[in-house]
Amino acid sequence: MSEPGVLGLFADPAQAAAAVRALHERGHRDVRAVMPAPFSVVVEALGYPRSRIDRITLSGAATGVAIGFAFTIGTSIAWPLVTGGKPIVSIPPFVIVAFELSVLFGATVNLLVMAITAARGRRLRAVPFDARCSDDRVGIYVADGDPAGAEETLRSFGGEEVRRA
Amino acid sequence: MSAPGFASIQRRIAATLRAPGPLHTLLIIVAASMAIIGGWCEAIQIRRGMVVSGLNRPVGWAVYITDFVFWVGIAHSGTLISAVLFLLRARFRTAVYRVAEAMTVFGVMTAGLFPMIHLGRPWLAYWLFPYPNQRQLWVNFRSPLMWDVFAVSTYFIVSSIFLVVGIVPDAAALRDTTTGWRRRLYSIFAAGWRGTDEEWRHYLRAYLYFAAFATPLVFSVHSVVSWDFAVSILPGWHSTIFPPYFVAGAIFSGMAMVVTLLIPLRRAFHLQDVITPWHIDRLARVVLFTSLIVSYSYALEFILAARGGESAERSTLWYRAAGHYAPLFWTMIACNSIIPLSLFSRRMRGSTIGLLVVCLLVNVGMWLERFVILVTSLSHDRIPFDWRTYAVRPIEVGITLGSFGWFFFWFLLFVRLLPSVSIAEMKEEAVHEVTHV
Amino acid sequence: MRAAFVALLAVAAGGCQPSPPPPPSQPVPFSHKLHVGQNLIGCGVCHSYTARGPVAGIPTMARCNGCHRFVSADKPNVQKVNAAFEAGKPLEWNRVYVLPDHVYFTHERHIAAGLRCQQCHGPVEEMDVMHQVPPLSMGWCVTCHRQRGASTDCWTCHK
Amino acid sequence: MGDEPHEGMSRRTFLQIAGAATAAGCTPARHAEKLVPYLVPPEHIVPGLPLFYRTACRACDAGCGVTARTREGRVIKLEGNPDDPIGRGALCARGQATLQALYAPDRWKGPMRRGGDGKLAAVSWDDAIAALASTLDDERKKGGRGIRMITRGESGSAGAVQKSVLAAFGAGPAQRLVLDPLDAPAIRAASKALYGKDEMPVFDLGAARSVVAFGADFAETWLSPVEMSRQLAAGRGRVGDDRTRFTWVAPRLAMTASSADDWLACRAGGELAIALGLLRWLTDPKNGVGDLAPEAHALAGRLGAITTAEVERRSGVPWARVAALGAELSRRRPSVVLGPGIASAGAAATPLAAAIALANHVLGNVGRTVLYGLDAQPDPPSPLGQLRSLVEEMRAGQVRVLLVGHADPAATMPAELRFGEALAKVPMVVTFNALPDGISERAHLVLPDNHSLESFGDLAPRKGVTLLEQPTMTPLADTRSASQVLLDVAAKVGLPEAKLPTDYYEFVQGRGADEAKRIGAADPAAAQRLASEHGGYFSPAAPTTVTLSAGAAEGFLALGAAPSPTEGAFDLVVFPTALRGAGGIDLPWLREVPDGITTINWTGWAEISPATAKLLGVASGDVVAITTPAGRVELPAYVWPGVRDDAVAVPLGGPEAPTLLPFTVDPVSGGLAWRSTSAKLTSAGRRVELPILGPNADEHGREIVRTVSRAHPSLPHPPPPPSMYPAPEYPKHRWAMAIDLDRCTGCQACVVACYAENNVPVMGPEATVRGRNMGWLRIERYFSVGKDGARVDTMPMLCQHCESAPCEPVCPVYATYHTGEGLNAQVYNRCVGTRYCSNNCPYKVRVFNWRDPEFPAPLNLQLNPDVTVRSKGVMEKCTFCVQRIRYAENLARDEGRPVADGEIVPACAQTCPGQAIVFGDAHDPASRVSVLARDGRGYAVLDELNTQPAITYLARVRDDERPEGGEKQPPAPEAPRGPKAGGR
Repeated sequence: MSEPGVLGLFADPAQAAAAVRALHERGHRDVRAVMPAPFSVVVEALGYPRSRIDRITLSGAATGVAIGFAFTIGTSIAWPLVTGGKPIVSIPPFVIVAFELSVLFGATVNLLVMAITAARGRRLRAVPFDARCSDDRVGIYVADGDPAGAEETLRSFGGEEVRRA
Repeated sequence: MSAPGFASIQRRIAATLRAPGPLHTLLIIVAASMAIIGGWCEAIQIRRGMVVSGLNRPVGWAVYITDFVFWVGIAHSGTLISAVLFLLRARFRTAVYRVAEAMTVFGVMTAGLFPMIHLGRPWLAYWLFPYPNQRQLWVNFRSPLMWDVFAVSTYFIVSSIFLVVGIVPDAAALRDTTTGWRRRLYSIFAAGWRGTDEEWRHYLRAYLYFAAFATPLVFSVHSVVSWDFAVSILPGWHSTIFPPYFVAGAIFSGMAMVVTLLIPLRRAFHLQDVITPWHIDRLARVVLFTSLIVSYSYALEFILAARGGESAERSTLWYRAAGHYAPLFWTMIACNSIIPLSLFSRRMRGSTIGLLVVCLLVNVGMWLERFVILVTSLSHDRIPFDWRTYAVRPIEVGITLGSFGWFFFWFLLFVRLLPSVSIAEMKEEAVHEVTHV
Repeated sequence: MRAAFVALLAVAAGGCQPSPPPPPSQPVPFSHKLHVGQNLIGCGVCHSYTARGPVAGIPTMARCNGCHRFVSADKPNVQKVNAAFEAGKPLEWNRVYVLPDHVYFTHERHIAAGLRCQQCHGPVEEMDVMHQVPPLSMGWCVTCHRQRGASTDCWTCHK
Repeated sequence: MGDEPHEGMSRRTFLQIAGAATAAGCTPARHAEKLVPYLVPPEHIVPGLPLFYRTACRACDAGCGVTARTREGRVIKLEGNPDDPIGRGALCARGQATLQALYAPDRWKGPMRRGGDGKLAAVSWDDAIAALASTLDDERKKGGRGIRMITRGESGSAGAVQKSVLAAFGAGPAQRLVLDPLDAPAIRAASKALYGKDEMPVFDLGAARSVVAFGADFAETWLSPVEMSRQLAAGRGRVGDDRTRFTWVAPRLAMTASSADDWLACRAGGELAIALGLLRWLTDPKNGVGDLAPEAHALAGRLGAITTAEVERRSGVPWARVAALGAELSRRRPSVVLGPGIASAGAAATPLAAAIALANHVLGNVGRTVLYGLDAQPDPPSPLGQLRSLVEEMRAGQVRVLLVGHADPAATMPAELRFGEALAKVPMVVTFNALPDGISERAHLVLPDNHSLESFGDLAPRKGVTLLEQPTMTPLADTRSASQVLLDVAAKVGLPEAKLPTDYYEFVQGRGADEAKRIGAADPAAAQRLASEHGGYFSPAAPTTVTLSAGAAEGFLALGAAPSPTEGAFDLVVFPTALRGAGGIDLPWLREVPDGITTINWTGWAEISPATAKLLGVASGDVVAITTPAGRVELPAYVWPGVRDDAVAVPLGGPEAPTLLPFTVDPVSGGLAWRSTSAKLTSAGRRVELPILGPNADEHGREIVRTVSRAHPSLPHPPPPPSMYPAPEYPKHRWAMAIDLDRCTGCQACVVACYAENNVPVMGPEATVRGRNMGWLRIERYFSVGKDGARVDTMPMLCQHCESAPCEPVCPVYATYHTGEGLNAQVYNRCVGTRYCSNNCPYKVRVFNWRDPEFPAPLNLQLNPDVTVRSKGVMEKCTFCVQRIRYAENLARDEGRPVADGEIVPACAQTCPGQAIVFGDAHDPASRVSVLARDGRGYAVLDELNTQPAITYLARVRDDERPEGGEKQPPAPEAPRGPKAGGR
């Protein structure tokens, strides 16, 4: 953090959203929020694009399918034992295993990707800590532009305890 | 807007964590003791062999597999409520999904014990997992039990992830308002969560995908469990309707269990205005709906047997309804098909005590359902010479009660340590109501 | 595909191959090196059932005595053996190669297949103290069966 | 035999949890195992390979040869001797189980003497022999009249030694009592009266086209069960009109009668009326039966006095059925009429036996199916009147020394005799019995005899057959041959004038040499060597012709006084069974393997009909009290339609039947009147859990046992359904089995063979109550009630080795799979015990180890080292005796040839007296099993499931066609057929 930004706390997410919109109008590009719940009004006001981590997640699921088939087919061939007169490579039951593995891999990859991207976001777009922001306040942090103007705008939308941090 | 809707939510929910009370402690001790007694019974069974059970030939599975299916069933509503209803945007989910998810995880944890308990050589249970070994042996992926291994362990992992991910923001909130060991505990669960917009952006997307994965998983798991029976050639098991029938039954029993847990919980923790009568009413409606599906399945089973033309199947179904286990069968019908009909009455749905009684009976009925399907089919197979009945022995009762102790131990510990209602989602819900209603 | 998977398995399981246990102590320090390596006595001379039956057979006390009545009869350890024979009390050797009870191994089939004793028992002619050389694990058996195209049916060895 | 039978290694002990620990870790668990070398290598023994000895079976007096399989100096299994003309390689359940008497944990370990404190204490053989010698010598000096001996029949050297030693001490032949509880002396008495020959005829059922048995349980205990089962089965192998028709006449349907085509359920004691009625119908000129013996005409006059009404009244069977039987016998020649069996032998057993013999005579069966002159009769059982007088003498103190050799009157004879009490009055009781029993309880000297498998000896069961008893192993304990002990006693006393041999072995060898000379061997020494290899001297012996003594028949042609009916009482029917025999012996296999009809094991029972059960208000498992003038017992009821409404049936082999029976003797033959009393029956008001293998005997129309009619012995064979799967490949063999249900008598010999071969553990009654019997092979039986009463269908049920086995794909760990030779394999050490395979097995032939098995020492020495002993938590099942398959394959491979058809014989098939089970390679279209699989009667059980079993069952043939009887003109008799050789 090269220079301090401005943090304002809001009790009402709607007011926080309004403040964000106003800040955007005033030319602040780097407006960040910290909040106890993903209030949709605030999220909409921030206007960030949708997360694309699902692509990695889905490729994880696809890997699960591939591993599922490779594993079941491979181990069946490695020591071929006939059971119930069925073929050594019995695809229908292997589909079940492949499906379960796709879910398992998908969910695990999803978790990992989420953990990595969230940690990355936390670091790259850090917001000064205020314990109330996980309780009942929405924090709006302006990291660029004119701090004084930002303070002014935050206060005008009902921001409490606007301060430089 | 002077008083935002979400300001008091955290304190109210956090209050549940700070009021253990002697009754709660006592319940935990009782549950732990039951679990220990169950473990002791299992130790006896391992030492002496399955001779201590009531199992025989032909009845190779009975109480343990009944317990397994029962607990897997219980585990079903959790993911259903949290994932399916999340995808369907059903609003009544918010207040109840955390309890349901916890129930899922602990239900699977309980269910997962039984495939090991029922083994003749449980010390070799790890052979059921495919791992590279010096014997160069693998497992048989054609066996439904192997599908079970994959389905149940996947289900356990995914539903645990789902539960823990949901707890992350709540833990962060609690971390910032507590001190001492609780703070350390919540710090672990919060995993560094700060609540920044960037975190929420990925979190929301990921959560959607968890839900998207969990939904087919829910249906697959109980379908796989039903295939344990359906792919066999035993009359009474070998039936194509089993997967939907079992999934419906699982949701039914799971919902009943959710209500069974929520009603005392909301009273004990004074959450009546968080988990409102409206929430309860919605749950009751789901119970009623799934009861109707299950009743339809019962009828269908008999109709298919009667019109299907296989005499052994007819004979088994007739035995189920009129044979040695007929009292259990009719108790099951009463609990699962007849008594839930009372939920058509709005007054019944409104009465917490009435609803609790109905749901408790549904739990009993659903346990009996699995028992009846298992035991009547096995004891009345194709070779009449080998027909033989089964009777429960004390060790099996001990292990079954132990499983309840195990489940409730974890559950009671959970409600004492972690928020049993989602704080973040309740906050969001509150704001949502304020801005849109 | 199959070969690749089998190879993968072998690698994966390689780290888990049991190591042979240390040799047990014996009532008499019998040296295979002396008997086989230096005096060039063939294995089947003493282990007389090797080519005939499942069990190779431990030399009878009479067999020991047969030679040692004349050979090295003055050495204390040999005297111990001769005394045991005369007293009618056979020596109790400690078993070096132990297979679990559920494994049905037959020497006869392996000898008939042209295996040399050393392929499983190691360089016996160099051993003063007999010790187990191969891991005697199932994977070890199966690997050789695969390499030589012998049966890998479970009931070949377990029944 | 080597001095050091301990080989010490390669003995498979239990698969312990240690085995599991082995698998758990990477390093196999080390248990300190010792290798103990032989001192001197025993001849012939190659460790790990079996060695076979031939000897004789002593379970009954039939005289079957035995092949004993030994491993490392231990007998592990008994099988029949294929060279022996009586057993022809088969052995019954009791014969096989005698192995467990050898390894009985409670066998006497050495001689014992009762001390001053009244307790038996171990004593040296020298002292024991000296004690007996001095006592006997005292008696000899008094003239020897105080000496008595009770023994089983000893037709060979042992009997000769006993007789000469007793004689040397002054005891005459009358002082030696030969006791055979299941003897049929009435037949001998009738032969004597009619033909002047005091002998037991030999029957050839194989040559007969009709068999009629008056309570003669020839597939269980009667005379020579193995031989007669085989002969009946030979007739069942013929198709169409040549198939033997079997009619059973008795108040109760015995297991033997499960093979019968027709049951004349006569009143207990009414058999005589039926036999005479039959004779009357046959000889009645009105019926125009052709080709009768010349004496028939003379008999007809006397038989006219027997009215049809009287026959009906006495027997409770409609005359039309008697007449129909007569018509059948007149048409189907030759036939054989058998009887009376134990269950039908009453005080009038001899008249019944005579009527039966006369029926055979007039039908021309004598010389064709009924053969005289073959009874070797060296040591026939004594009339039981002698036993009564012996007891009286004992009570009067006249018996001062009583020697008992392999007999226990206290356990096998009616309790009313109070033998035990009388025994207490004898100052010196000496027993040679091997196990503690009612005799040893009061014995002063216990001189345990070697088991037959540990001793030399010989037997002469019939002319032309001399069996050798040869030791198959060194004695387990400090026991001695009783014959040698007797000789030692005589030598101790020193009786040179008696010219007794000193060494029993040499005596037996000497007799063998005589036998070799007698049969005219060119080289007697070589013949003797050959005989010891073959297990005996087998030379053809021709039956002699007999003539009916004039007028002898007349005395037997009357019905006698009608029994006075007892109000509210039931006829007591006492019957022997294939497993329980006469009692007095308690071997685990015989207790564990269930009875063929009731499937009850371990306990006794009382059979009553459904009507009786209704009357008493009881069901199977409810205890009923049975009271006769002799005593009262309480037994659990078994309700089934195979017993008449006016009878209650109690099996022998426990204390119950001897308690209920009065000591009544047939005055002519001196045999025990088993059928002599009626009983009061009440409900005891309590219930026990019956150890019963198959509680349900109703097939519920599922056609598990299929039947075809005699006229159309073929089943429909629909084309096989299309398969989704590729046809399986069997590169070398595909092992398969065929089981002919028409040949199966339900005798359980196969089940015992399976127990012995495969180390199947004995679990006790509790396990059966709970449905945990461990048998790999079971005999299923189903009852049905037709218009002529109950029918029983039996079926051996074992793993079907299905090609599309439902058990295989459900196992998560591949513990069960299909081998390349078509076998359904079970790998015990891989099994984790999910029991899913058993649940999914439609035949329910898999058994689970509910607990660790127990083989109390030294019974563990019997364990087959080629088969793993399974531990708790493991599923197991029939393997088609894979160890035998591997053995034969290995042998063939060593010899560089293919396995021959019939070379591999699983234990069940090997021992089946009826040869109902055939095993072989289904790949070879010429193999016996392939031929049978193509038979029109062939079917697969539950074929609607398309499991494609490797076992083909051949349907039972129902012969319901009964010729019209009555007094009408029967059809002209068919041309009589010559006797046919038994076997196939």
